Order: sequence, then C-alpha cells, then structure tokens
Amino acid sequence: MSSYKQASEDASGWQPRIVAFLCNWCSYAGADLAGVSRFEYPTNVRIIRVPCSGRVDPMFVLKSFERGADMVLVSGCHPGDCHYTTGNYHARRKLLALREMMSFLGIDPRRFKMSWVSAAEGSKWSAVIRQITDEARSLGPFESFPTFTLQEVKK
Amino acid sequence: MNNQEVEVEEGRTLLDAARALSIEIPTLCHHRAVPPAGACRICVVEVKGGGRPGLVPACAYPAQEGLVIETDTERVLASRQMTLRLLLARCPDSEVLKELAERYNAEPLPLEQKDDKCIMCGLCVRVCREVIGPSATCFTGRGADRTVSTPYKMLSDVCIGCGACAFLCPTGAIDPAEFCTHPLEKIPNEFNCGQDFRTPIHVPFPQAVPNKPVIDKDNCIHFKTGKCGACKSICPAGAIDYDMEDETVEEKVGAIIVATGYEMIDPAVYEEYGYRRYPDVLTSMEFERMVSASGATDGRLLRPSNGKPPKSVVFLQCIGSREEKIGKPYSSKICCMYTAKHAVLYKHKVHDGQAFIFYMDIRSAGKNYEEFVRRVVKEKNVTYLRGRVAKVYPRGDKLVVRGADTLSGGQVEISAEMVVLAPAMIPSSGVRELAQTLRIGYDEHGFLSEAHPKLKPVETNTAGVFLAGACHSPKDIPDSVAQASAAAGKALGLVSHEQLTREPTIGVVNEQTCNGCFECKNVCAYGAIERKELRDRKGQLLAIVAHINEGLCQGCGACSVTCRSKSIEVQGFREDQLFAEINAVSR
Amino acid sequence: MPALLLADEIGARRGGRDRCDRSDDYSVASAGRHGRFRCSVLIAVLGVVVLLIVFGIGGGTQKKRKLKAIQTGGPSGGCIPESLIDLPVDYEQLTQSGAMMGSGGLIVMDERTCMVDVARYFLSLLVDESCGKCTPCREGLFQMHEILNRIVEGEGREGDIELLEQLAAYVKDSSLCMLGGTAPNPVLSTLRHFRHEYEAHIKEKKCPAGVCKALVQFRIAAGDCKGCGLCKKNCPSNAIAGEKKEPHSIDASECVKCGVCYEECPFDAVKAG
Amino acid sequence: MTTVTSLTRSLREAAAQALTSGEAAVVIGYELNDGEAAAPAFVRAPEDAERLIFDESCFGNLAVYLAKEEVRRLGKLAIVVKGCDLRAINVLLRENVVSRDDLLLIGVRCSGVGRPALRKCSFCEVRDPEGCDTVVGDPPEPPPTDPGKRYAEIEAIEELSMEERWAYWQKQLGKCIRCYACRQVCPLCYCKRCIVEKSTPQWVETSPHLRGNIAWNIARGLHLTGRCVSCGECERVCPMKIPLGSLGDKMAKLVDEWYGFRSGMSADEKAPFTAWSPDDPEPGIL
Repeated sequence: MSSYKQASEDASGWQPRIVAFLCNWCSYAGADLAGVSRFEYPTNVRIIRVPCSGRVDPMFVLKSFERGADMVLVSGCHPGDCHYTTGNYHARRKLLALREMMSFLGIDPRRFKMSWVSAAEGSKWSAVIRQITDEARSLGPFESFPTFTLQEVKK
Repeated sequence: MNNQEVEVEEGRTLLDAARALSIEIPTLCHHRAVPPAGACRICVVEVKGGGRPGLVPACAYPAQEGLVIETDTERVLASRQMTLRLLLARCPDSEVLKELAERYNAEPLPLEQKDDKCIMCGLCVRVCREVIGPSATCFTGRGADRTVSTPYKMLSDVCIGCGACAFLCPTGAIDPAEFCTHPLEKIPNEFNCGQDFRTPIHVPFPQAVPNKPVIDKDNCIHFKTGKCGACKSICPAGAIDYDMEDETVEEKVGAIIVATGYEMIDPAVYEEYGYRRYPDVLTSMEFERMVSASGATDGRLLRPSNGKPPKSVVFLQCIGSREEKIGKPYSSKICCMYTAKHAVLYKHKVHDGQAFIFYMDIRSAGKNYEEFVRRVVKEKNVTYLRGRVAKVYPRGDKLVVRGADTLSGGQVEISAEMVVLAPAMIPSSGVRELAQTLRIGYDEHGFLSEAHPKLKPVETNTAGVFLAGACHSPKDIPDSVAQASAAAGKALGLVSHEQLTREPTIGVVNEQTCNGCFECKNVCAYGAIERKELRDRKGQLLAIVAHINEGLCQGCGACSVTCRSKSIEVQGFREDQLFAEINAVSR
Repeated sequence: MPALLLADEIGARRGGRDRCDRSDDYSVASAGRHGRFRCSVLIAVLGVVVLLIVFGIGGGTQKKRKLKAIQTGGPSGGCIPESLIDLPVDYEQLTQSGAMMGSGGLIVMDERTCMVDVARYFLSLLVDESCGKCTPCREGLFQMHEILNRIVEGEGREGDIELLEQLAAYVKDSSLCMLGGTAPNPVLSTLRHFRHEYEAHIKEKKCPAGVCKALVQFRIAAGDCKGCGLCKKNCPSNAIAGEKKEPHSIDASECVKCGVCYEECPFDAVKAG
Repeated sequence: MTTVTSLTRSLREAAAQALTSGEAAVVIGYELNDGEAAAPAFVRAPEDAERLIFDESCFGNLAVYLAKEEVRRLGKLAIVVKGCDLRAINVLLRENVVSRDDLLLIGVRCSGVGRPALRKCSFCEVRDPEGCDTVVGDPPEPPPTDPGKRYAEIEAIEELSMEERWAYWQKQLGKCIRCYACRQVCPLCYCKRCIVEKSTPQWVETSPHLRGNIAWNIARGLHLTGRCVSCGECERVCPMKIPLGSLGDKMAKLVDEWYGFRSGMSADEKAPFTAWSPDDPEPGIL
C-alpha cells in the first residue's frame, strides 16, 4: 500500500497508476531482467503476474479501471513465442476487441495498452513503461471513467 | 564313420553325417540349397561295410543304418588328388582349386592343360532349374565337349536375371548379364548418394541398428514377379520370410523423444551453381561419402566426369542458408566446420591439390573450432575467400568458378576440377505432420519449437515430448549428442517415478455451471479438454460437460477466459485471487 | 569267313551258369586291319571256347595270318591275347582275363594289328560316349585319350604308361556310372597283355605291327617280291617303282604310308617296321 | 381473423405432417396475437397446427426457446425458422446447445417482417433459409437495398468524436434498469449461470448505475462477439429503448473486418474468439 501512496501523494501531487498484467514466461521475466540489468523505469506500474497473456480476461481490465487504474497494460510473449504456443494469439483477439469496444463507447482506448516483451527484452520493458507512464501523465487522471469512490468503499 | 558312431535323420546324406561329426569333406558341386549331383567327385568317401564297397560321393549318398564309412583312406585321397589335378588341368586359374590342391597336396601331373573357368559343377544349371525355375541355363554337348550354356546358345528371355547362378558359381565362371536379354537393372545405393549400386537385399548403411539386411520390395524380383526366391532357399539361417508385412506397432509410453534429424536443400534450385548439370559439382554429402573409406570409391576422391583425382577443389558455403530469396534466412551452423574438415581431407587425398573455400562468415564458435579453422588456413594453406559465387560454368574439362572476394574487393575466377556445395540444413520432410500429431510447435521452416528458449530447451509445449538434434535447429554432432542426453535424462526423470508430479496450477471445471459448449476445447493448445457425461444415480444422462485432463493441462488459462459462464478456474490464478490483486493494486 | 550267331538261352540255362538271364547274341568279326571288317553273326552256346568260334566256326584269320588278339564286349570291353585262345566264352572267364561279355561282340585281330592303336581307337569312341557329368569320366578319359594319341604319334614320353595306369585306375574307381567304370578296360587289358607294344612305341619309337604311321617305314623284300606290280598299280603317290617280274622298290621320300601295298601284296613281300 | 395465406397454409401442413409422422413432439411457431408481434406457439397436436401463422408480425426469434430446459423437456423439437433465425440456430448447433438430429427445421421463405419492415430486413441475405428439413413459401423477393447498409447505424456513431460518443453512451447506458430482458430474449444468452450472477468474484456489479451498466454491456458485447447474429431482439424488447443492437453490430463489424468472419453462416465454423492466425491485425500493440 505504502508504495502507491507515495506514488500518488508526493510533492508533485498526482501520479498515474498503471496496472500491468505480465505473462509469467516472457514479460515477467523481461521485467525481472530489467531489474537485474539495472534498467531504470517509473515506479507507477503495478505488476500482476499471470501464467499467460491469454489468461487475462477483459473483465480484469475493466475491473482495474473501475478500481481506479489510470492505465492498464497487458504484456506477453511475442507472437509465435508463447510458452503455451497460442495464448498470446487468443489474448490479442479478445483484448483488442475490448479496446475497440471501449473506443466505440467513448472510453479512451489509450488507457489500455498491450505489448510484446520477451524474457530477453529488459531494455524494451523499461522503455515501454517509460513511454506509457509519460502518456498516462499527459492524459491525466482517468476521471471520465466511473470509478469506485472511497465513500462507496465505506458504505 | 571313421570309427565314430553318428546318427542323422532319415534322408540325410553322408556329407551331413560327416559335418555332424565335423569331419571335413571338400565339396565343389554341392550346395545345401540345391539338390545334390555327385558330379565333381571331390567329396568321395569309401564305403567299407554295410553297403556295396567302393568310393561314393558323400554329397549324394544317403546315410543308411550300419554303413561303415572311411573319409580319409589312401584310396579316397588318391581319388581326390586326381580329381583336383584333372580339374586344375582344366581350369589352371581357379583359386578354389589351387587352394584345395594345396590342402590335399595334389602335386600336378604332366596332363593336357586347358584354359577354362567352368569346372562343370553344374550348380548354375541346377539352381536355375530346381530352385529358381526358369531353366535358363543348361549343359550342351557331351563328354569332353560338355559346356554350360543356354538352350541353342541363344540369349535367354526366360532368365529373370536373379543372378543366383553367379552367386553359387565356385569359380566365378558365369555372369547372367552375358546371356540374359534383360539383366537386373542396377539400384543406386542411397547411402552413398547413388555413387555405387546395391542389391535388392541390402544393409541400409554400415552400423545400421539393427545391422541386418532388408529386402527392398520395390526392386525384389520375387515381389515383382513372384519368381526367384533364391535368398530364401540359400539362407542357411532360414531367416527370409516373404509373408512378413510392415506393421504398425502400438505402444503405451510415458515419454516421447523426437529426433527426426534433417535433410539438405536441393542445390539445383540455384541454377548458377550448375548442380546436376555438371558432374563435377557435388554436394558436401556426396563429397563426404566419396572420401569415406566405406564409400563407393573406397575413399578415393575421383572426379565423376573422368575418374581422375581433382587437382583443385572449390568449396562453396551457405548454399541456401542465410539467403532469403529462395533459401533459408538462418545459418546452417555446421557447414563452416565440415567444409574446413573436407578441405583437410582433400589435402590428405591429393597432396599437391589446391583447395578454395568461399564463405560469408566463418562461424567457428565451439570448443577448439576456431583453432581448427586457423590450422586449416595456416598449415593446410587452404585459401579462404569471403564472398558469394556468382556463377559456375564449364571450360574445357574444368569448371570455372566466378565470384566476388569482398575482402580484396575484386572479382575472382578460379578454374576448378571439382566444386563442392554446402547446402542448407532443412527439417526432415513430414515433420510438420508429426508435430501436429504430437501437438508441439514448429517454426515457419518446420524446425520444432522448444518449450522455452532458455528455461526449457529440450522440452516441448506438450508434457512428455522432448526434442533431440537437428529436428530442433541446425546442430553439429556434439550439440546433438548433448541435447539427446538431456532429452533422455528428462524422459527418464519423467518415467522413473511411481506417480506423475505436475505443477498444480491447472484448470478445473465447475461442472454445475458448465454449458458444455466446448469453446474451451478450441482454444486449448494441449487437447486437455475432454467430454464428461454427468449422470444421476439411475445412470440418466444429465449433461455433457468439459473435463480437464490433469496430465495434459499446462495451466495457461485460455479456456478460463474463453468460458462465458466463468466455469473454469486456473488453480493458483483463480479469479477471486486475481480479483483481490486487482483491487489491491488499482486503488 | 562264314558268320555265326549263338543265342542259346536254353543251352545257357542248361549249362546252369549264373547271371545268364538273357539271350547272348554274339557277333564275330575277323579283321585284317580294323576298319576293313569282314563281319558275320553267329550263335554259340555259352562256354564254347574262343578257338572254336574263331577257327572252327569263324574260319580263322585272313590269309591265315598269325592270330594276335581277340577283343570282346564292345568298346569298353577288353582284349585277350592269342595265348588264351582256349578260354571258354562266359562272363566270369572273360572278366577275369580283363575282357568282358558286354555287348557280346568279338573281334579277331591278327599280327597286323597295333594294340596301342586299338586302345586309342576304342577310347576315342568312349570319350564321345561319356555324358560328361562326372569329372573322372569326362576329364580322365579325355586325358587318357590325349596320351594315347601322342603315343601313336610317336611322341610318347617316359612315364606315360604309368600315368595311363594311374588315370585308368582312377576313372574306373571314381566314376559316377558304369560307363566310366569300364571305359578304361581297352587300355588296361592291352597294357596287361601287350605292354611291350606300348614300350616299343615310347622307347624305340616303333610300331611293331606297322600300323602307327608316324612310326613305320615300308620296304619291299626283294626276295619275296615276284614283281606282280599290284602294289605299284595301287600306290596313290606313285612311290613304287620296278619292272614287271622284277623286284619292286619304294621311294621313301614319296611314300605317304597309306599301307595299300602292305595290304595288297599277295606274297607279303611288303614289310613294315 | 384475416384470410389464410398460402404460406401459412403450407406451413400448417408441414407442421401437422411433422407431428403426425412423429418426427417432432412439438412445433414451435407463431400464432396470432393482439399485440404488434405474433406470439410464440407450441403446437403439440396435429389439429392444433391450425393455430400457426406466418406473416409480417412474426419477427420474434424463436431460436431462443431451443436452449430453455422446460422446452427441451417437451421432446423432439420442430421449429419454424426464418433465414435470420437460422443463423442463431447455427451458432447453437456449433455450441452443442442442440444437436441437429433432435431438431426438425421448418424453414419459411421470408420477404421481410415487421410493419414497417425491420432495418435488418432491408439488407437481409438469408431470405431463403438453407439446410432446413422442409422449406415453405414462394421464392422471396430480393432485399430492397444493398448489404452496404449493414453497419450504417454504427458507422454514424463512429463518426462522432470520442467525447461525443462517451456522452451518448453515458446517456444511453445510464438508463439501464438491469431487467436483463435483453439477456432473456437473446437466443445466444443461454448460460446456466450468467456472469452477472457470479458473485465470487463479482466482475459485474448488479445495481443499476453507470459503472455496473458499462461492465454489463461490455461483458455482454464481448460474449456475443462473433456470435451475435444481429436479430435485433435485445433492442426490440429493451424497456428503456437502449440501442443495444449497435453494440452487437459493432462487434460483428469488427470480426467481419479483421477476421473476415460472419457469425451463424454455418454450423461448423470456429468462433473468432476460439480461433487465431499468426498474422491477425494488432494495431497499437507495443
């Protein structure tokens, strides 16, 4: 908890909150590699490890927004490299459909990102996070989306 | 016999009896596959009692109750000696006879010398008539004029060219090709890249496992015409069985190791190198077979065009590798090293020969590899030229290799007597079908995909299926052996346990809510989804629902996401768990 | 010479001799020189002595020449010498003497017959008769025939006789069928009774009977020649000269050794040797 | 009681035939109704076949009943289908909800339903139902306008700016009272347990406020992606008149454009969410 408080309540005021779903075999290992390789990247990203990008249900993304995420990232193995052969292909179809649906409803699709980061791409990982964090900053808080308010939580 | 009691079954001959006692009796006109003739008389033995006394041919004389036989009396010896002398006088060059005469010290007599090869044993005639059937050969003339021939000494069209006569002939006096209107067409020896020929019965290659001969049905006279059958009657072990059928053997196994190896791309697709158009353009494999001691030329390196050793050889690497247009983008990995080896072999065979190697880059990563290449360059002074070859074309009886030397930046033209191409390694044909059967991945070239490039280089995405060797990617022998050992180890690790231990993170179906639409089945890469019938106590079918095979499921969760009624959970990544995570990190 | 044929089965049976289960046709030919037979067929009872057949029934030799040998039993039969003239004709006796009953043929030969040549002649028949299946008969007879040829050609060598004997014994012993088993007989029997003739051929290079042309010289004994001119008239190469009623002579350089004079001379004035 | 059309007559004959022959235990069809829409009829005796009708009022999609337990229990089903209904049945067949062997399809050649004709009829391509056991009616007239119109409605929405779209949908989805009529009438919403009924975890909030409504309609939209046959029933029955059809159409357009897939055209195709290709479009993936 403390980390995100710090992220959201430091001197400069607001900080974007990014929820990232990483596949266990490529992107999670890539993020790991970024760490051990001492690549720097913003601390705004919160990582949820899933076995495969194909495990990410559009509902997870929606729920993240509902709970206040400013941006959601789903990252998996490059097409063809999926540890489960086809998981990322399925993820690609379902999650891009979600993004299309969002944009059709007028929910800013830029809030939802996907990327392919392999276990060897530590540098790419940090680059992706830097890029989307900057974008999230420029987009500002995702206020348009009806999120949970603390009052509601209390109720 | 020779004062030893011996019993043989009814109808066996004295020769059989002798052999039962391992008494050595020479034979010329006898073969177990062919009815005896008693013609050559070399096998005579002496009947001392129990029958009409005198010399009888052991090969034809039936063993009888109470016969008393001597096999090495003066009389017998004298007879054999004279037989040998006479036959030698007839065929002075026969090795068999010389050798026998030696053994029975039949010193020559002043006899009229003939110069014949045939000793008139008649095996050829008998095997053709009694065993094979067509009676293509026969005796003509009588007495001293008797000869083996075809009826009316005409070319025979009944001869099926089986060659049994030549096979049995003790003196190599007969060759069916001489009298058969349609002698055996020759079968190229696949293992030697067609550089020599093989018989329909052949051992696929030296050190084949099992190292046993096989019958090549398509070329076997028996299977083609129903005739012949020589091998069956000649095989002393009785091992030939024509009724054997290829059979599909079904085995329940705990692990599968795929080691389907590789093939080579056909260099003929590159017109410019003139493979198949010019006989002196070989593939590296053909070169390898030719310089191999067990090859068609017994290791002598000869130009196919004129059978002379080539004074200069140009090796071209990367034929079809690292070439995207018609070839393959990847490096075949092994060519650099074996080409260097071939260059050395060539230098060993042709000392004053010149070797040139056209390469793109020398990929000599591997223990002592770089050192080896350096040695080839320095000590064997093989000329390495960096660049591609534009054209190979004939000039006179030589080949001109024109290409670029990118280091000197100029065109080079080399007049070569032999050109050796190093074609790209490609996966064995049919490997895609196999991969689909085993539900394992493969790349666009057909190389099988490992489960993970770093963490699982031997496993595949299907549990229990492992990879070894070039089916996975171009590999040299040490790499293949290493991977094979790893695969074997993995397989043993899998089957050496009482129970199969698996990651617990697999899918489970909520059978109450499953719609049975089996959309999950479509997204499962492992075929782990099975149909399960739910029945009540009376056995009434209630519903057909999905069931996940714990052995096959890898826990990717694609099914869970595809399921609209949310009836599949992935243990360890359950929805409530992820939900909690999302709640925690999003707020 | 009158011919006679004996086929007295009853007689044979009466004679009670074993192995006599067929009629024994017996033909006799008296030869001055073989090739020019006077043939006849006669019947004789088994056991009748050769003498009786040859002289009694057969009427003896041409020109009363000296009887030399009798060959019986066909090509693979054997020769018995004049000394055995009172041998009774039956299976056992003939076989013991080195001849055989065989086909029942009986050939009478006078002093003008060369026994080596006779053996060679019969062997030449047998070499053709051989089927050629087994080595001894095929190769053995061939070799024996070769040897005999060279002997009559006057090229006989030391040891040929022994070689012949060796081969003959082998062929007899090792052959597949009885053709090979008996084929050496002509050689063996002649060697047995007329070895000296072989030796004469090989050592002295002479053919005592004056048959083997390579070894013979013809001359006319002036004493006996009455100058009848018959030889001169018949000589194909006009090698004989001489006036009527005068002794004739042969020009050896012209003589082709055809032996016509030797045959025709009514006074046996032409001598061979 | 209007005069009986020849179409209705042959329909009744087919139904009666099916029942007498025992090919079906019940025929699901339409019968006269005082409302604008014909009522569904479950005819179980040949003589009752007389109740059946077919005219412009028969725009209801009867396929919805095939998935319902209580209907299945009636025995072997015969069903009156328009070409458009058949598309829904194809999806049901693919998803093993019904098996073709337990189903007798009485197809009706249809020249458009609804007074005035429904929008979907204006570019209908399936007026002549294919693969039915029996087909009744005369060859239908070709659709008046071209299929290019198919996505006209949503294209209009796509024209709008993101903010405008958001405003529009906030208004529309804000109205939702979560009666789930859309779900009940949808022939493809047959889940034994709908995702909204799943409480652990509760992916979709059930109370009628914008957040839950967005979640529900997105969830439904995605669940119908590659399945929705645009029968328009959800929109028709929505008490709040929310343009639900355009959500289905949007997804239909997507799979059509990206994966060249039109749902319900045959019973043995793979739904786009259960298929994949290495070269699927992936705009904006980093």
